[in-house]
Amino acid sequence: MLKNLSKSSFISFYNPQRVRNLRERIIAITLFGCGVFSILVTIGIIISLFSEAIGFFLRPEVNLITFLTGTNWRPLASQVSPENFGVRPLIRGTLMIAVISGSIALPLGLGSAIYLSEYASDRLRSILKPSLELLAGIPTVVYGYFALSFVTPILKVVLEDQLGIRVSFFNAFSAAVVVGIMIIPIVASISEDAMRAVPRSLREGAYALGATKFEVSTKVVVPAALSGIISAFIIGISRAIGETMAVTIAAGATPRMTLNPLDGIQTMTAFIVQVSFGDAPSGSINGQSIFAVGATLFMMTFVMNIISASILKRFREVYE
Amino acid sequence: MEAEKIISIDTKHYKENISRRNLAEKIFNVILLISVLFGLLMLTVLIIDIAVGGIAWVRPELFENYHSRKPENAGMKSAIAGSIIVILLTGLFSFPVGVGAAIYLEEYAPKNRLTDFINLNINNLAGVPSIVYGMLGLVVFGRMFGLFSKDSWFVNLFNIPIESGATGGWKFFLFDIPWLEIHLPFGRSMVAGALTMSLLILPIVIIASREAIRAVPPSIREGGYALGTTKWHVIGTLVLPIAFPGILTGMILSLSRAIGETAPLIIMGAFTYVPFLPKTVWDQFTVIPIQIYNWITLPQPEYRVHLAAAGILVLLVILFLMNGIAIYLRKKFEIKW
Amino acid sequence: SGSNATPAPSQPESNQSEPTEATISEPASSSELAILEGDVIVDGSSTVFPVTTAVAEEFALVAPNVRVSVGLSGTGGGFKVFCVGETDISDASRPIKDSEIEVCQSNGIEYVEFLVALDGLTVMVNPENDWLNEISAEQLAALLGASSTITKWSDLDPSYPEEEILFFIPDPDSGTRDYMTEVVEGVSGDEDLRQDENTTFSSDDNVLLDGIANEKYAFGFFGYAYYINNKDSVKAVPVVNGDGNAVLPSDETVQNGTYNPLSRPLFIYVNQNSLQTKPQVVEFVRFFFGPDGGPAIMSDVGYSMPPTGSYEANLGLLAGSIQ
Amino acid sequence: MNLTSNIQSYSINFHDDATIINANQLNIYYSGKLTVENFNLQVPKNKITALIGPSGCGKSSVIRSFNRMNDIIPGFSLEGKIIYKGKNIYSSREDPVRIRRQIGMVFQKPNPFPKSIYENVAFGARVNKYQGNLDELVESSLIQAALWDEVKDKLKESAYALSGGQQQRLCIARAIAVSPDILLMDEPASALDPVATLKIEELMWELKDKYTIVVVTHNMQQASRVSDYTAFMSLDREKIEDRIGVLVEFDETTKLFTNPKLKETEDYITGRFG
Amino acid sequence: MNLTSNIQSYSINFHDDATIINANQLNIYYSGKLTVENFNLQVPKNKITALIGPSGCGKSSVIRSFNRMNDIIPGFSLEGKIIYKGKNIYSSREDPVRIRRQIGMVFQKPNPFPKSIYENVAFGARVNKYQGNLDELVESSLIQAALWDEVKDKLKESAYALSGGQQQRLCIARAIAVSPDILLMDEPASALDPVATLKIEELMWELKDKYTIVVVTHNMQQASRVSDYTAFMSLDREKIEDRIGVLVEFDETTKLFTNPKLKETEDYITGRFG
Ligand SMILES: Nc1ncnc2c1ncn2[C@@H]1O[C@H](COP(=O)(O)OP(=O)(O)OP(=O)(O)O)[C@@H](O)[C@H]1O
Ligand SMILES: Nc1ncnc2c1ncn2[C@@H]1O[C@H](COP(=O)(O)OP(=O)(O)OP(=O)(O)O)[C@@H](O)[C@H]1O
Ligand SMILES: [Mg+2]
Ligand SMILES: [Mg+2]
Repeated sequence: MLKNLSKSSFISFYNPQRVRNLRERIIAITLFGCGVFSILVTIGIIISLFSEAIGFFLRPEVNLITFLTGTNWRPLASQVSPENFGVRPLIRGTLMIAVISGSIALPLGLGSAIYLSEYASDRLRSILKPSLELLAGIPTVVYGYFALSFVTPILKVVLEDQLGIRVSFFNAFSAAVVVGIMIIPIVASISEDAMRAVPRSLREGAYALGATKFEVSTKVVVPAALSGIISAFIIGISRAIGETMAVTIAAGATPRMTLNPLDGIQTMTAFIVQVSFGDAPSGSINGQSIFAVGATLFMMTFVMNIISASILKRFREVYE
Repeated sequence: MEAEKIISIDTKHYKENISRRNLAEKIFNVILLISVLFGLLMLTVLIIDIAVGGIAWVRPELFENYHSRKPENAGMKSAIAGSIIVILLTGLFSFPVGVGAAIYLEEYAPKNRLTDFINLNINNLAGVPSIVYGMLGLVVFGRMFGLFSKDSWFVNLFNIPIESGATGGWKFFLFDIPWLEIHLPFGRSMVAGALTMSLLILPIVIIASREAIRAVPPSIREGGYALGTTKWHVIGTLVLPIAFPGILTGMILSLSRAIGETAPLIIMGAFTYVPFLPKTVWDQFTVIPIQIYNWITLPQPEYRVHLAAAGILVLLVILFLMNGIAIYLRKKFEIKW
Repeated sequence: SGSNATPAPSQPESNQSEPTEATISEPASSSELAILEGDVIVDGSSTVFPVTTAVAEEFALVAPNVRVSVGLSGTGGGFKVFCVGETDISDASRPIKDSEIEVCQSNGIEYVEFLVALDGLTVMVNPENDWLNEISAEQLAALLGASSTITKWSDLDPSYPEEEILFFIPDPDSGTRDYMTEVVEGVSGDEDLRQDENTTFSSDDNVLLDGIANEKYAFGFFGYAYYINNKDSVKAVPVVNGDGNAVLPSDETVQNGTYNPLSRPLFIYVNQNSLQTKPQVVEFVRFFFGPDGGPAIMSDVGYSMPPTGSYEANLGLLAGSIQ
Repeated sequence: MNLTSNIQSYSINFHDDATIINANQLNIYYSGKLTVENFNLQVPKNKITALIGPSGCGKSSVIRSFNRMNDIIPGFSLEGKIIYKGKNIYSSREDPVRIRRQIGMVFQKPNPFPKSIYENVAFGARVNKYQGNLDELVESSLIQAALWDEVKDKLKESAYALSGGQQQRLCIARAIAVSPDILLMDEPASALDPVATLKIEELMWELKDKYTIVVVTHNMQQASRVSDYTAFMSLDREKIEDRIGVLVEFDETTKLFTNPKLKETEDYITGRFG
Repeated sequence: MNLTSNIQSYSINFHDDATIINANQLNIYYSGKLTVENFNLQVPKNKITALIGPSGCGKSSVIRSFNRMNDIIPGFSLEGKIIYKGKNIYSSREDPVRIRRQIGMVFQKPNPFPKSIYENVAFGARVNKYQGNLDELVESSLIQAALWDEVKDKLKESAYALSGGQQQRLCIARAIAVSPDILLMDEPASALDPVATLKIEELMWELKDKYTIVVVTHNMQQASRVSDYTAFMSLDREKIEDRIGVLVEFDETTKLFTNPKLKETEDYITGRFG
């Protein structure tokens, strides 16, 4: 019954080795091009931001020192002078959003991550995690709208009407709350990945010594996943720093050196959007100022990304 | 002699405190549950808040009409069309490069400095704020560094046939065939918007595709090689077909991020009243989130409260659908190795 | 009649402009309109934006194949693209500035200016504000000028509450603000409006509206259109006009000029070259000033028609510039 | 009782030594699927009992039931009793956390925590609120695990800096530190090289004075070298498709290896299958 | 030659059978680290040669060198020659893709492609542009792999619907379908249950008429049951810390198991270490 497997049927099949190798080679080079493309994107970002930003700093009306140290941001004022170009109010506004949203999202995100990774059953987790991730997928315009139509009115009722604390209609806090809600899933998701990457054998080792689930989670899993968790925190914060529409809509448009989160502020991103409605063409000081701010923003997130990447890399090495 | 040094370990030293530890356990559990529920609660509140304002305004006019000065007539036909076309173009642009880069990094890249740098770079790009991509898009695609203005050295050098016009840019025709027309610079066209969005989602596409490719066990590749198969054949006939559902899932999720993005397109000038459907990809456009933002900024409460909410509902439904499809694909093609 | 701040429409600076198509000067019939095709690209002021879009909406009913897109870049932003020939029409809430004229000239762009509407700049406070019941130009200048030292209501009048004023002022790119600047400059010589920590700028009039509607001690101004749609949430302050009467903005007081000095003209600028080469632009502008255009939509969008006869003059101007 | 032809059942306490764990008619299920059926075993005190058998027959499942480690596996369930110190450890009044302190476990792959050597040994003492001198405890545990001399100068270094064999001994030290009665070891040497394996085997011999040891091993040579008693598990031949693990034979190691009662045992230990 | 005390070197062609693969002074490196040193082996044609030895001694490394499967591992490098059909397969003129078609491989874990049974078997033929009748090829390969009767009615079903043992036989069928000369098998049965293992062993016996088989196994019983020749590898005792794999002894299986020449071989096969 055995049919003969003729080896000769196989002899003729090959395209000549050279042709094949050439094809393999072309494919490899094309793919290499795709891989390197991302570097081009980064170069593109740097050129497009910095070429305009350098033009900005070369202007006689501004200088880098007062830009970085000045506390007044009035780029739209008709008299253009260095003391009107201090970016610190924008940075402070941005950081205020980042700090408040971070202090909401980090504990809640970490708590959610621990719950999902250590406590929830597989089925519950498979429902909870995507639902939570929906939060991250909702357009940020919606969050801005939500801040204005929901969070701020609540703040007004609770703080202003009940406690007599003045709450600006546009305020950093409302915007930060919704940004915080938005980044919970980012923090939760990355932390949870880090915690699930902790080998089960470590958990078993701890259980076998008579540890409770709480002790296993907090004393073994979280420390073991710590660098991943820190990196999740940094990514979440850097997301908050780059967030645009929610803060444009809800945080106000006043570049103000304040520490009161119930005041209106302006973030770097919101400033960029504000000027963009002026469609400032290349060359004008307004147009260039957004690139200077954009470059500052890029540098801030860039540094944070580098830090989180290096932490994450070290973390991965532990278990590989 | 070692044995003498042994100090007896005595069970009596252990005050296990089981009941107190179990209490801590319970409290901790509740705290964790609260933190998960907080997020979900917010999601629910948000959706209810929006649904209450908008559900009655999700009606045929919303899809059939363009924006109107009369709220009862207003719709977002052009924004829906704009979103769909921009998303399709974005997929078209980012898919080949993203998957190509993922294949390169997973299957070809040697372990060296360049590869490390590319990896770092991609992670980094994933964290760049979207508005920065908008600025990149404005300069690179929208204006093209001003290279194509009438008398730029570039235009003179290459003798580019530029036809001045009031279209937000210049165009030249390749071989006189209209569908090959390219407008330089890309200005406020859908092409410019989609290219910008492509760059924005590229790192996510790469990361997701890499995960899908990595999920194909090495044993499958070995099985392929052992039968006398070339590298590209192994990748093309074994790895990619298996990874494809995963890649597609990542692609859809990336696009669902792009469909909600507003800021980069605002920077590029897509905040425009567009009462017509685009004819070509070089037309001006607007997208759903910008239309929503536009309505939020109008004076009449019908726009601000109701139409904006209705628009948000439509956007959310699209998002849920895309997420749903992604989850479905993941489930359907999941392989138990 | 008309406020003194309204400049006469400038004459088109057409030196050559030879008609390229003979048919273009004749109004198109409805059947011709129905088959007319092409793009009309508009950009510019957010204040004029509602007028242009509303006209475009009506125009689409008679010329369904003409594609009118209207951008929103602010008056200044609009001129920046207009003066390099990227747009056919620029919406403006103030006349073109000399610096902008220069740019246009250097790029060989010629244009025609049309007065399309009047806007009553409305001074506004929170509905709970029961102390400010009228305001004079001098008070405006004192409050809003760049050199203003006023931070509390009591600084303006000791009988007012001793609370910080929160200012809500349109963005520098907007004509609304430029117009107020002119008024202030006329009184106190300040060349700019105040800019400090208590001042919120926005190109989004809703931000201003929301701010004033929600802050008891707010003060601000913006276009009549936003006020008329939100009469319940903010309180308009009557302005003492040149005759010494405190007048509230309304369709009537704006159009007949009694609401001064804060009623201002809104314009569109049309590229001369577009008028020569694009029949759809001509037809759109013609429609703008016809009975189904501006007059039909003006009250919907909350502006006032310019003084009687302006639209007829515009049509004449149009006919002149396409000869 | 549903015994099948190739499996023999044994009366309780057939051997002379005192029993410390008495597994009584265990049925083990994963997600409702029967995996080990009718398992009975009396683990003799202060002896080393080896559990051998082909892959997948349920050795790990059984040994992990002895200290309720399987509780953390979703879908696991168990019928029957495991009597330890006169009490059924599966009764609802028993707390698995306490049982696991008393019945320690060492795993196939060394799994030190990513902490210092010292902290690894001290971990169980800390969570269980050890009142004595921690340094002494760590030292004494490491001495017992025959690791002290190798690590005494680098207690603060990461446990990951140790070799695989050292890590495994560290895990044993860690388990000893909470002063358990019993040590369960699931293939403790199968990830180690021959030299490290020998060290672990020697260590087991030394530990059995103070602890009862139950060890799972794939390696029959190891079982015969190291254990006093051997339990041989296999799949139920009658229902081979269901892959149900059963205890085939339990006896003193020397007897089981030289003179097995059942043909199946003989086949396995002589390598005729498996 | 740098031979150490516990390793004996063998002259080429010490056995009577025709040699099909001749590995000559192989040194294998991973990322520059020497892993297998001075390995010499003549694989006899149409016989089954078993490769045994403790974990990590380099069995997989060696067998994977025989068809250049290691080429795809980054950091792998090799010194020495492997002569097959009179040519060194590592010479730059040889195409690894063709060599792998001629020298097939079966892996430890069954690795069918997530395709239908039919497509699994047909895969190699398709990519190699087989000119004959594909249906016949699939049928004949499955028959040789002793799987045809079990799957002939469900050729279009997913290969994953098969049991582990069936999957492994499918992988053998898949390897046979490209008509190789040699089949390399790296622990082909170690992930399978005893029954499936027996089937694979029987299959190997049947296949050796047509193919030369080299099989790595952990299981000495399996080696003694199934192979004609056995090569025993171990770690170089002199440099134990470096963990360098070496060939210790190579002989006819019966001889090696009954009468090993070296003490180390004897220790290993009697279970005294490993
Ligand atoms: N967590 C689990 N969920 C479902 N089934 C499981 C689980 N753990 C083990 N099993 C199944 O139970 C059976 C017995 O597994 P177990 O690990 O106890 O065997 P073993 O004898 O220890 O095998 P090995 O020698 O390979 O370690 C196997 O069929 C296995 O697939
Ligand atoms: N891809 C690789 N990169 C680096 N080192 C490797 C690689 N593969 C194997 N090694 C090392 O080479 C040595 C020999 O490994 P190999 O897998 O060949 O041994 P083996 O005898 O097959 O072991 P086992 O019986 O466990 O399969 C080991 O020390 C291993 O760590
Ligand atoms: Mg096991
Ligand atoms: Mg191996």
